[in-house]
Amino acid sequence: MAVIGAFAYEEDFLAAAENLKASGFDNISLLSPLPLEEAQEVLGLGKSPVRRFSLAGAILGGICGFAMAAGTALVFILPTGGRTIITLPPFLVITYEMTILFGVLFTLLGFHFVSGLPAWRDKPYLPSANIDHFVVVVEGAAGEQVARAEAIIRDAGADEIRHVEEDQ
Amino acid sequence: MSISVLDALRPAKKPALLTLVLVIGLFVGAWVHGKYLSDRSPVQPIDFSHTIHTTDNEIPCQHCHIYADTTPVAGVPSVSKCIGCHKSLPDVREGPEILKLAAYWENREPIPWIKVHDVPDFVHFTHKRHIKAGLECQECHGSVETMDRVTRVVTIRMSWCVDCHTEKEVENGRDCWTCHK
Amino acid sequence: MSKISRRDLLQYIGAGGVGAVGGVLYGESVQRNVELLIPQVVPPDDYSPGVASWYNTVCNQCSAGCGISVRIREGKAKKIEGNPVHPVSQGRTCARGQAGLNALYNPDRIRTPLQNAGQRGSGSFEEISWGDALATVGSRLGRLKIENNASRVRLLTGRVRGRLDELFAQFMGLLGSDHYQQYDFTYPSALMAANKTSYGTDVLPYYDIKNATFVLSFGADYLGTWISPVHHSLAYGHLRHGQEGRRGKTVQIEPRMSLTGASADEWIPARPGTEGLLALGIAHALVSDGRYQGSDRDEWSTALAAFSPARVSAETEVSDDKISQLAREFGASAASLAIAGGAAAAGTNAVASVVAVNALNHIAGNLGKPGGVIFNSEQAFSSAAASRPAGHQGVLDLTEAMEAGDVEVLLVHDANPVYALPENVRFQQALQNVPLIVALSSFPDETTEMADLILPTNTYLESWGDDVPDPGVGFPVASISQPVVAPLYDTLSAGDIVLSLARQIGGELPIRMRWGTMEEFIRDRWREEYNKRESAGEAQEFEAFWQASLEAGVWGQPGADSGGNSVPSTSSTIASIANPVSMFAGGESDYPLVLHPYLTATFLDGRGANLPWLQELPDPMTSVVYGSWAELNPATAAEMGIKDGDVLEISSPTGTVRVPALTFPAIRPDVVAMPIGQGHKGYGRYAGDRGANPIHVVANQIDTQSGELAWAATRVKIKRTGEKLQIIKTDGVTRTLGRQILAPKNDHG
Amino acid sequence: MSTFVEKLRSYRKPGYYDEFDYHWTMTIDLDRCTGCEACVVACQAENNLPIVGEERFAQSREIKWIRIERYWEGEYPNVKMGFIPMLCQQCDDAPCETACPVYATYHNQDGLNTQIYNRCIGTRTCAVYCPYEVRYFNWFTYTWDEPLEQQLNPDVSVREKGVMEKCTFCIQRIRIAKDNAKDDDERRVRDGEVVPACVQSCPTEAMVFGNSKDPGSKVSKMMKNPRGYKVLEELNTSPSIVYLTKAHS
Amino acid sequence: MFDHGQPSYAEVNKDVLATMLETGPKYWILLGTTMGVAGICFFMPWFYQLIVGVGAAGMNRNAVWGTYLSNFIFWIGLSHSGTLLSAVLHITNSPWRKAIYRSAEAMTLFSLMTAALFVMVHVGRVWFVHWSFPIPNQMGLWPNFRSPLMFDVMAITTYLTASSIFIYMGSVPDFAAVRDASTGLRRRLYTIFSFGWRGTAREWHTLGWAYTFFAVFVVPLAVSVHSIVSWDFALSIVPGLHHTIFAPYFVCGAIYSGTAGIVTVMYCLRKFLHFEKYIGQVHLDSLGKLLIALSLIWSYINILELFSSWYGGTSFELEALKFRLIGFYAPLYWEMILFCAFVPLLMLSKKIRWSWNKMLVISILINIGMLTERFIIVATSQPRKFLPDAFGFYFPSWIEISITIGSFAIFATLFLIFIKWVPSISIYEVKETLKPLRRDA
Repeated sequence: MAVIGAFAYEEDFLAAAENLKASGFDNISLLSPLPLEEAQEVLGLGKSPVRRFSLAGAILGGICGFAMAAGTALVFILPTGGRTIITLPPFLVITYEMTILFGVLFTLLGFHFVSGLPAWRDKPYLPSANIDHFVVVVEGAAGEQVARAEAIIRDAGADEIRHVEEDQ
Repeated sequence: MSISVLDALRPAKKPALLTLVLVIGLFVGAWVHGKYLSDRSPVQPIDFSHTIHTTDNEIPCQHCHIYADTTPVAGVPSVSKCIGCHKSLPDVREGPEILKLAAYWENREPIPWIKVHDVPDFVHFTHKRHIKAGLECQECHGSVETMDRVTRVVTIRMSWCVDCHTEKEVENGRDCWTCHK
Repeated sequence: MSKISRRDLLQYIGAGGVGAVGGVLYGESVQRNVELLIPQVVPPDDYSPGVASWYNTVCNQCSAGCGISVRIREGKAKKIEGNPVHPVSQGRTCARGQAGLNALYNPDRIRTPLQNAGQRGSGSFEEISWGDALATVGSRLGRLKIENNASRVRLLTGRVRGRLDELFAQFMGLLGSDHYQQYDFTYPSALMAANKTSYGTDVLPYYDIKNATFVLSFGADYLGTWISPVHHSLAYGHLRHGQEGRRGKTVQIEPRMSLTGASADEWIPARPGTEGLLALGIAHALVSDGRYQGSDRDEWSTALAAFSPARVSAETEVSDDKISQLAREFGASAASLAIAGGAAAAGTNAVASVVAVNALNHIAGNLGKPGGVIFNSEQAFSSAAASRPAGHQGVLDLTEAMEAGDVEVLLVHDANPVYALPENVRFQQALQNVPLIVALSSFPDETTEMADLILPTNTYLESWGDDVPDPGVGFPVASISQPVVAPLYDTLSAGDIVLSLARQIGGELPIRMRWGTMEEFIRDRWREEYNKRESAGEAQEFEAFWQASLEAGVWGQPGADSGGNSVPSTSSTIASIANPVSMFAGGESDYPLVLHPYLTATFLDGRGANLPWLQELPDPMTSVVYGSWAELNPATAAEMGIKDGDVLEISSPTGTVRVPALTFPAIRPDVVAMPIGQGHKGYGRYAGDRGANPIHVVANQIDTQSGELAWAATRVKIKRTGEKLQIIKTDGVTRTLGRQILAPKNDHG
Repeated sequence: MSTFVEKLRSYRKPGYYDEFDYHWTMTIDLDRCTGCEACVVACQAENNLPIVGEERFAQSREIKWIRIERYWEGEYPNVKMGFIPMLCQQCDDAPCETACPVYATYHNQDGLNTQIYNRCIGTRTCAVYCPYEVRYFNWFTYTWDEPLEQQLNPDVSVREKGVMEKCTFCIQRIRIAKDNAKDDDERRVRDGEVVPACVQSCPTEAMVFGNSKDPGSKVSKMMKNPRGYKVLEELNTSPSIVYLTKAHS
Repeated sequence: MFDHGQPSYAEVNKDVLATMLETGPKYWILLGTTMGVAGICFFMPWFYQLIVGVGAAGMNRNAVWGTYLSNFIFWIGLSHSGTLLSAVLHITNSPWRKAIYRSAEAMTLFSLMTAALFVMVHVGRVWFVHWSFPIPNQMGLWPNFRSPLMFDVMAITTYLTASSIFIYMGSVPDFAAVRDASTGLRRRLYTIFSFGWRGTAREWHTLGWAYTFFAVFVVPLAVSVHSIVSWDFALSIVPGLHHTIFAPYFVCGAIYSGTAGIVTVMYCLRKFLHFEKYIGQVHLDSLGKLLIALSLIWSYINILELFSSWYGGTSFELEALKFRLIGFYAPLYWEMILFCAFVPLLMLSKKIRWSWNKMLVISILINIGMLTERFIIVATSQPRKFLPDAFGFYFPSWIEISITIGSFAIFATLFLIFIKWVPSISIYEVKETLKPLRRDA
């Protein structure tokens, strides 16, 4: 069972979120039509692990790039222009490009990994959350938690409250 | 209200599967063509049997393919060469295929053999070098001596040539100009 | 996994099936075409597939008689190289020689006998069989012979030497006509006539450029077109850097810089038509300097008195300093050599000019010594020695006879007088009076187009023949030409046609001309020669000799040059000194410019124009391809407001051509030069209808002594037509702009 | 590991080339060259160069692996002409080679600047980079008027549209010479045994071809001539063709 | 920032989505026209060229590179507007970026695609173009990574990938908005496109970080891309091309033409999609100032190039310079100088900078100038190389001119398709620039 509350104003929404957090609701989602730093703070989201993916990707890309260029040169020894077989300046360009390519691709991977998207399972959602409402979703609430959460949300000044069955 | 990508994808499942099956089919078809349907052993104008000549009668390859060790081209035997034996040896003068040969000879026409092994026009290949390097005919052509109709056992591709050159450490064997012209 | 319904299953199977069929179709579409392996029915003895063999024969692209080797693979000619053992070409070839393959495989070749199927000259022909063709000609000739009218039969050929010439002569002789005439625009008739005057014998001596140290050439483009360009080029290379420690010098005197002029150390643009005068001026300087010490010194002084450097300088526009410098160098050089040719030997004073140059050689003592003028005392085969004159005189006579209706049958072989004669000779018009014209030719050309009957001949690469190079190389040499490939089409060699005709005519002809084929004839004659020399050896010995000669392509006796240094009598030289100034057709006021037609290294006299390689070969001096042009000095062009590509109307007193202008830095301002070779009307697709033929506007001027055509003695006027034509050339900017291209940087400054 | 490093080091120039027996080199004596263009036709015949036709010639689409460049000096009447045969210089440090993205051109162990036609995708970068402008592009698939195709050299590919081509020093002749040498007790190719078509035809013997690694070869001796220089030497492309400048008597 | 007053959040959604969801006949006519022009002017001549060979174009042995390559550089240059500018402004946190960056990035993507198409048109054997990619193959031979063209291949594929990801990831929340506003198949599609985006704080947080990293990667990438394109020329030794200044010259020129391109696109968005509310004077003014700065840098580098050619004093450089300044193509050269160095100075006047119509004209002139610049680089350097004998001339054929025209139609087609598939203004980022939804606000 998930409890959904929609707010018209940012501060109400944040208050509700803080209260819920304080009351021990850990599994809450804070939906907003635009990024809100405060909401992220409420959830205690600091530095994102995405950066690790970026770094790993960049390093891997650099290594792969150079290895690809050098390896290709060594498979068939075909000297060109009187250059050495492992020619550093051009290979560094390749390395550079591959660093960026892998960095970008790994960042994308990291995004999906960290954000949990694509959302394969049904997720509680209100379309107004993407227009001009701020929505708090308390997920995995059971029994009395439902009422308690609802109370906190209503107290904070929600426009609309809904209950949604979650499929597991 | 809820969102699920899976839900959205569900109607696409069948078209996607159908496409997948189609693509797999394509690959299978192409493979089957390459393996069984491509003309690896074309029907020749005369049903010549290498088995009879080479295995049964123990004629060495270069008895007929006389140019193999001296020129780039192995050469198919001339009609006169064929008829030479088939006229002089009494027990091989008859037979439907031999009569065909005789007809070619009488008309002074060459036999339009169909090429089984063909290297592209941009490749320089010489039999002489390979035979002088000690290669057996069978290494590339397969056991022709056991074939009633010649079948191509290798697909002549660059990697096939290069791998052998690499393995045998041929001098300049990986220089493009060794083979490409 | 949910259950798959029957319908779904069918759909999946369908998709898979469609895919599989698609895959198979794909495989089929990328499969290589079936190729065939065609064996020989009976392989030739020397057949090895994939391996080239070389056959030696003789080049026929000009009259030099170079030996060539043709590379044959699987029965097809692939490449022409010089025959390394042949003393004329020594393994080298020129551009024209290389392009012989284009002649062999020319798409425009005549492939079967043809009969005129419309009005004469309309170019419509129908195929007939060899039997009919030969019967038609044979019966006509036979009738004329019986009627004792054989002198109404004329044979006109291009320059033919060796056995084919002998066969032609024999045929005409047996037929009863003495009208066998050769015609070749490039034939050095003035040189022959002058040598007759100077030396009493009309031979081409061997000009030993190789060992000379100072070559003074009066108009002779010996590296490009004159007599034996490949041999001269070899000699030139040797002259430059073949001798240790010395580099020969060359000087070229001509109004428009030729290929040879470009390579010369000095290029002197003397006034056109005064080259002989300049030679006499130099001779005067030599004699008056006391460099000539012969017994007849005084006589020379007297004969040359009129040619003082001052006077010569005024007439030739060459400074007297230059004249005395040339005289000094000419006299002082270890081995000097003066030669004359080209336009200098094609004025109305042609013979006098060449005689003057001969005099110069005489005074400098260049006769009969290495690096000078060497006379070949002995030709390889006596009977073939007398090279038949191929000048204009004969063809002018022929034209007259045709106009007078004295010619009933004209046989033309390998000559194209319709193209290579001035228009006011009216050769083409005269042809209309001939009832039967038979052309023996490999290609359609302007003359062949006029024929009633065309008997297609083999090219020289498909024919038997032999040749004695003229001039020789200092010792007896003869070459065999053999068919290097089987005839491509239903054609016969000229010799075989003549032999067949002889059989057709019957009577004594087939008895006297008993050979079945040209090959037999040549072998027979070579056996005779062999027997003469080797005092009748065994039959096998000749066979060995023949095989060896055939393989080598040439037979010669390098040791047998004992007579080489004998100098013919030169007593008449002094007497024949005349005032050599050319007279020009057209007055200077009406026709301000001198027309300088020149043979090109690519087309020679136009015979190379149907070979695509030569059409695509940039002109050596201007880099122009595909078309002709008129060269003007930039100053002249600027004065007249002419820019490159402006179409000019060039009018001589006898005709007009239209051709685009091209400024050329190395030409006299009072000269307009035009290359010969283009302007064909019926010479196949490559010669096309491009450019203009300057020979056509040349006035019918005659050399006063020999009666030969003076093709360099015409004045013209030019007019801008206002049209423009793109001159196709490969050059961009022809100045080095100070870049390090022709010399190392430090040398360039 | 150390052998691996050694090996990597061996791929460095000039050591890489020093291992090999041949460095094909040509000298061209401009004092002998008369600009007769026999070499141009010889090359055309040997290497199956197309007959491009008038229209395409007019568009500067001609293909001549060797061409004669002509340069005038001075003005009339003191005007001089300099001919220089221009063909692929087979540079050791060839700018064209690094240009190719697919290795269709590279430097082989004989010091030759290769061109593998069937690998070429036709970016034409090599032609832009070449300072000697001796690379020619097949703008079309050229055909030969029947039966001119019979003279095509079977040892040389006929190039299709979209492919770059250039002088190969007649690699097919080098190949045959090496083949013969190998048959003959695996000896090395002798001096003079292999000559490109242009050298063979040259009527003034202005061109000399050979192996410059053989100190006894004719070409090695010619290279020592004090008149020797390389065209556009300041570009440091290290051409394999040494020209001998014109001398004065 | 908003010339017509602040819209509400809901209005933003409505206005932006309306451009996607409501399609009038005008749109279809326009799309049909551009597709038709693309087909007739681009693909038909190309097809013809594939059959006969590249000889259909006007290039010859003196200039083996022609209009195709100059167009390639032009389109690559144009691509430098969007992603680079967007990324730089994202990192520097410039709020005025937010309304324009989506279409700017789209421009990047589509001009890159057009540029890539020109590579295909340019090469002689496009059917083997995959050989220039490091793809495992039976020959065992990979491409030559020493070639500047391989740098190109690597850089452009990376740039195309990174740009696509960049624009896509920036659009994910907007795809969710489209999803919410639509039904049926479109809804399903956009559910997939948006990965089921809900806008949770965690999603925003991750996206924010990822997006910043994309931006950080893209900036050096974009700079490298045009540097590398310039090295196609500069790594040759051709006089007029072999300049060390080429990389910054090309990068600067690229951003210059790209920025001018944004002005043009902005004008069209405003005019045809009625985004007057969101794209206002502040954008025009900022871009105008940027253009002035870029034009000055561009002019400076140009002078420097001329100076170094002249100062070098070699025959090669002087000849190339002479041909450029007073040769056949000199009118084009001076046209370029006029359009790219002098015309932009008009923008120093605020009046002009604040006028949409005048800015449109200037931006188009700048791009004409830049197109010319690329053409001049290609067409005047090659025919004047080292050997005077090989000097030649290049003039584009009708095929090339037609394909050039067609490429603009291709770009327009792609853009027209884009505006129906992706919100051409970033909804959520515009919201960020609005007054926050607070009770006290």
